[in-house]
Amino acid sequence: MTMLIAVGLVTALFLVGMLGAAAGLQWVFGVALPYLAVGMFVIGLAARVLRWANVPVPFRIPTTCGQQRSLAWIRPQRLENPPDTPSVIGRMALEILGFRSLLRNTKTVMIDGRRLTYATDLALWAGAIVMHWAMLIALIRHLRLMTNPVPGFVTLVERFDGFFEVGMPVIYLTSVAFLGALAYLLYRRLAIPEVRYISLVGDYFPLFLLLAIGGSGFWLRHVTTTDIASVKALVLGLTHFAPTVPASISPLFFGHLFLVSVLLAYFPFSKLLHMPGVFLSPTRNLANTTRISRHVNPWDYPVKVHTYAEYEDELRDKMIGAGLPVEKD
Amino acid sequence: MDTSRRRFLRELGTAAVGVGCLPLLDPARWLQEAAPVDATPSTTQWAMIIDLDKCRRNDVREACMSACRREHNVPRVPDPEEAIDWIWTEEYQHAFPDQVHARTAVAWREAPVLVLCNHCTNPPCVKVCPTKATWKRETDGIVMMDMHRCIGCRYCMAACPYGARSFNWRDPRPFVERDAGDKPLSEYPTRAAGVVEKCTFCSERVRTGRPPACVEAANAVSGAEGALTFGDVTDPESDVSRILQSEPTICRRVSLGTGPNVYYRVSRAPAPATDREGA
Amino acid sequence: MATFDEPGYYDPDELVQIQRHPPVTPWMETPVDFRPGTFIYPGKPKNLHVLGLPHPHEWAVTDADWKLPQGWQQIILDGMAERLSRYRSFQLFMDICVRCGACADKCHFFIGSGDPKNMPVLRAELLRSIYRKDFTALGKVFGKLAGGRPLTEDVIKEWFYYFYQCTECRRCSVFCPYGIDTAEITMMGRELLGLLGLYVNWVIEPVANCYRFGNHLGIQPHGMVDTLEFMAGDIEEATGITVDLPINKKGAEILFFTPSGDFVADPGIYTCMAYMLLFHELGIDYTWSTYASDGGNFGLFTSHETMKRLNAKIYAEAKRLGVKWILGGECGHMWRVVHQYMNTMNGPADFLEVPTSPVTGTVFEHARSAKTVHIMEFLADVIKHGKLPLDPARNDHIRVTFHDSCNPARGMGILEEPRYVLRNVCNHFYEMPENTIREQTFCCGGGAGLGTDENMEMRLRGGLPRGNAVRYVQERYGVNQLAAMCAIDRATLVTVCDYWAPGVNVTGISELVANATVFRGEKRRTHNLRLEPIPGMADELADADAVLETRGEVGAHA
Amino acid sequence: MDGLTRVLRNRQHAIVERWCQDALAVYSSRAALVFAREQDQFANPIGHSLRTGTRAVFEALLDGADDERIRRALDDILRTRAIQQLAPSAAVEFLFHLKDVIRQELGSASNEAVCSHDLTEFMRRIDHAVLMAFDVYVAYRERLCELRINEVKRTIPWSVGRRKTG
Amino acid sequence: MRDRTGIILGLGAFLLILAYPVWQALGSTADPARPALQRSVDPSGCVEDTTYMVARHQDLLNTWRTDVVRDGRRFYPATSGKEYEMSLTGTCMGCHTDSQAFCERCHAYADVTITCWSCHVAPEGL
Repeated sequence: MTMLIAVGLVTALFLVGMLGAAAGLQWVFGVALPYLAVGMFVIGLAARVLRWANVPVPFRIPTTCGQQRSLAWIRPQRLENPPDTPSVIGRMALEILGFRSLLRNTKTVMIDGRRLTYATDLALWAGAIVMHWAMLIALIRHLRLMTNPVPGFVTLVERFDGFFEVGMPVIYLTSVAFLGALAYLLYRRLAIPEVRYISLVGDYFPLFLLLAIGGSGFWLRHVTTTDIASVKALVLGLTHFAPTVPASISPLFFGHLFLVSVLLAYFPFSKLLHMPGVFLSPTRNLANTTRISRHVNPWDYPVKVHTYAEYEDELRDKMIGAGLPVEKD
Repeated sequence: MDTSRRRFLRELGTAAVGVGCLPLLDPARWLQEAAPVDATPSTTQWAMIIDLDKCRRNDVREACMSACRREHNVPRVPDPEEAIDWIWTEEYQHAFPDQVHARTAVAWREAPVLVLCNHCTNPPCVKVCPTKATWKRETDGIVMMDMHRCIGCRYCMAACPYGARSFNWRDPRPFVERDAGDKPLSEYPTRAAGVVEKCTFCSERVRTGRPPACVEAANAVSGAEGALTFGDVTDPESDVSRILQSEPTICRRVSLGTGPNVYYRVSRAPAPATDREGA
Repeated sequence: MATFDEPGYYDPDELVQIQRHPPVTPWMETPVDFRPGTFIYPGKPKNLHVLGLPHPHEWAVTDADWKLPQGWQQIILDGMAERLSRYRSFQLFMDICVRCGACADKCHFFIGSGDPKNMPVLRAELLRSIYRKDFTALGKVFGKLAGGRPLTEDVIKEWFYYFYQCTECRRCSVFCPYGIDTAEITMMGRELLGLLGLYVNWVIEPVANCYRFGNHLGIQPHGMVDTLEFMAGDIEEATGITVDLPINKKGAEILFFTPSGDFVADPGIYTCMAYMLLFHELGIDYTWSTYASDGGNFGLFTSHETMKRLNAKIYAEAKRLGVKWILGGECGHMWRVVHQYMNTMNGPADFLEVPTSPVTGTVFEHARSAKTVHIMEFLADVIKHGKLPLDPARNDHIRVTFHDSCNPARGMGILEEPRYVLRNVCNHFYEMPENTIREQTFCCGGGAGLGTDENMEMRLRGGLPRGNAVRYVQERYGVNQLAAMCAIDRATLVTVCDYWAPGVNVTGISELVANATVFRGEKRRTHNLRLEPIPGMADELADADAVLETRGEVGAHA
Repeated sequence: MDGLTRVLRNRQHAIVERWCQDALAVYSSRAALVFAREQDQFANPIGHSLRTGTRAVFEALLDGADDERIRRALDDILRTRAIQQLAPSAAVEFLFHLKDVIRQELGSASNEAVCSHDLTEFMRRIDHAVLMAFDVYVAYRERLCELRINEVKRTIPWSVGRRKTG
Repeated sequence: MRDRTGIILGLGAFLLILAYPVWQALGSTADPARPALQRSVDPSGCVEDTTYMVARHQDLLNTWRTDVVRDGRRFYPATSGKEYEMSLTGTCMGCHTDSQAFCERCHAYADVTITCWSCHVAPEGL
């Protein structure tokens, strides 16, 4: 049910974008809404991150996943249990670039019913990392439509991405990988019972949104090719704050662009916030140094404690009776 | 014929209905590219007959090879390891290893033979190509190369028993012969580094009814008329059929079963040694 | 009519259609089923009074009406708002979960019970759904469609059930790509329940005791003296050694504290005895404290504020007694508090000195600021320097495995020190399967204040993954003892093993050290600290004599 | 009995597989699917014990094994069920399902060689196994009470206990 | 709150990187409009109409390539009914004589690498 709502939403949005543009509203879907979406994205994201930044981290609570640094002759696992800032950077890099924690999933495997070994359960990790990296590369590739002249690294990325030169225009590896990985992530959300049980509309919606964006992008490039130079003129108009809407752009492109606008606008209000959030997780981005140096809680306040004096006052006779030293006789 | 334009319009229409991005690939589009439109195979099979004797003349062979190079912008790479050859000269004993025996005369053994792609009836190179960049064209039996598709795996080179294929180890353009205006001699596309190339029986000439460049060049040398004969071997009235019916001819390595379509006339004994030295 | 045993009685087609699966209801519409043995009794008002906590009242879990205070919804929402503005962890974990499900099958309670709400992600969603409804734009507008739900009394009951069904072990956090820590969520959930006066007695009574008497069991000073004296008596019986009992001794070098569970309950007491013996052997100038007689801190399972209130006494007592530094015994959650919270909450401890081992001279640089050292770090250093005469053969009848306790493993990272000590005092040490130890260790099921007999069924469900791994090494290597450096483990793993892997005993590591140590001036050792005969040493005295003679151990220290 | 045993033995894999799925049905369907899917002995001890347990019980019944062996085969499953949110009836019910499963399997085979008398005998063995499962279940419930008492005993301050005895 | 500065800097850096197209545009003198192309020397018009050619010329060339190389066909029946020889150098470049002015300019704008001229011989420049 939740999934159908998400499918319906995405389909409707796509149709709105495409039919709207076909009906002559190119200025709305090509200029006004993209500006609005980028504005919502930037302000929404900044507001959310600033809100996080304004919430203090009162305690130093890293989840330690390896040996601490203690005695000189015991080797610490710096990347799993960082004892200083460089190690934290290393740990965060592994997490953000390599999805370290998802890679931790292990399964026991019984060989011949006797010997126990361990296999890494790679599926979720692979699906996630392929999807995210492919999305980043696809994003970089799109810079060719947003910049003039196009910087060298964009062309370089395109060249590597299209290395096999299959198809005309060249089919990018990341296009296929992106759609494949998304399809897998959707499949597992539906196929694994516990994941399906916990899934909300807010989980399906971004998946279908990305699938539709990727799919329509692929379609625009490989099937119903549109005039790419006009598309670039449109986009450059936006970046130069001198918007123009060239005539010969396929309505399909406006469907694609509208979904991207929706994604940008939806981003700061959704679980997609995990993108900035992963940098700020206190269980990952803090060094395990609470005994080495004092972490200060900015909102610390005095609490009512039961002092030794109160304790002794209540129990003095018993302490004296038991032969324990007391402060006051 | 279903033109691209109609397809374009149809796709626009499909997209407008909004199911545009559901079937991500249009299977018809790819199928069409892979399968030849004209499904009925033609009976044509181009073939060539090389007169061994006439082609022992250096100027005849040189005329053939040079014409080929100019016609197809074949580069002259100085390093023999990296040479690109569409038509070239082999010694008889190498061209016809199953025709020489212990008592074959040295003159015969070392006689120069003009060799090129045999455009086999049963080409092993085609079977191994992973991208179908080389294929036997059903309309005329030419073993074609599609440079756009070649990925340079060189399986075809390993498969060809005649060594008829060359690999571009480097960009061939600097080695292509130019005219005074520094333009290549022909409009024929050059190749890129990393692809395999070979003789195409001058398919672009044959298409317009002209004979291959080498045939034309050889026949233009005085006294060497008929050194190379080109024609449809399935047409009993063609020159090649006529010669094959009336004269002894041999083929390279028939025992391999590849069915070569380049034949050699062996009508006369080798000329005296003087001639041989020039080979 | 065909009878049951005749063919044709069953219609195969009809059989196939039998649907035995209970209907699936979305989790928001599945109410809690309170069944005795799965929940803990409510906190008694008198304990809340001791601590001055709000809304003390009598109520019962199985009642329909929990007698929530007036305006309870507002109390909860205000409490959430306050915590969202104080804990980045809470705010962030509410915002960024993508429900990928990587954590789902990592929770021991989910593995053992199959209850979907025991999946860490869903446990957090119990809170997150309220957060969405009342604190996010999408939730306010779209409500349930955006994953929000209204705050009702049923939600509170659900919170109570499931937040007291989480042992804050942080195993899920290890696997979460964003490090979302269910322990944080549970702590917030319990704090919010506390605002309505809802606690479990098994947590709040120890807290009240600890607040007033210095330890969770409410042992008063004279009782503690008695307890330690009894232990000293047993030590003498087992070893012939008379140990000192320094209590509240001003000017001692080291303040020693350990969880109070080890004062009273078998088998923790043997670990406690071991500390006394080892300190005696090493000639350490230390003291116990009656005021700070518990390192454990059930405040961690109540609220951050309570944790601080209970923890304050440790530095205060160190200051009063004028010690140089602090040594802590084997405990799990105590070390989470001491390692990750104490210095922040009640530091700086600038009146203490950087801990330096009086035995080896090693400076514990990694405790430079908090001035508190773990007994395993201390002992590993002593053993590494060869300062403890060990005869691991005395533990040869023991085939031991090691259970990493959740908090020291995932909130500190003390993994190698205990293993080093174990390998030096036992000849037969076997690890449990790889995905059940170290940072992937499974909880005993009794942490975070769940270790009572009231919810024994639930605990045994949670203990199943651990028990199952123990049984594996028991069947495979003949393991008969499980070492754990945590007082809650020593209390609850006994039961877990008795049920899931009968025949495996539970022990502290220090106990094994003491049993393997050849003490100066010890009598002929025929019994271990449990006063059980040591095989090969007690069987026949004559044999034992011979063994000791040949080893040259008799009189070596006499 | 031989004929039936042979038929059942031939179909053992299918029967046990089906029965195991059936036995999972007492859990909420979400949990059941998880228990059924995950193969890891340590990540999914319940599914593991159910898989190995049902096979052991079925083999024991086929062999006409003695009470002790059947009890042993049932041990793991009922040990787990004794501490789960199940009514006692639901905990042992899965054994009755074996009858349905066998009927289904034999029904689809429509094997004439299967004598109804043999089948009656086999069903009687299952009934007997149910009784034993009940024994095992109750034994574990009793164990649970005993453990609870032990725990309370252990938490009586040790010094108090010592004082009384000594 | 030491880390707040860090977070704000990080956020700023991220948004700055994200805004690269905008600040490139602000500092750029390059014309954002699509470049003007060399018109055909033959006024009678192209093989197909301009809208189609602009969007789909690569498809047309692709089809031609297949038809010529693989199927040995030579002539393309245009929608107008006229037949054209399918030849890049002959037909296309016969009218659009300068590959730099015609192809490269637009392809550079859209950053689409053309590989045609690494083999095919362009009338102007090689």
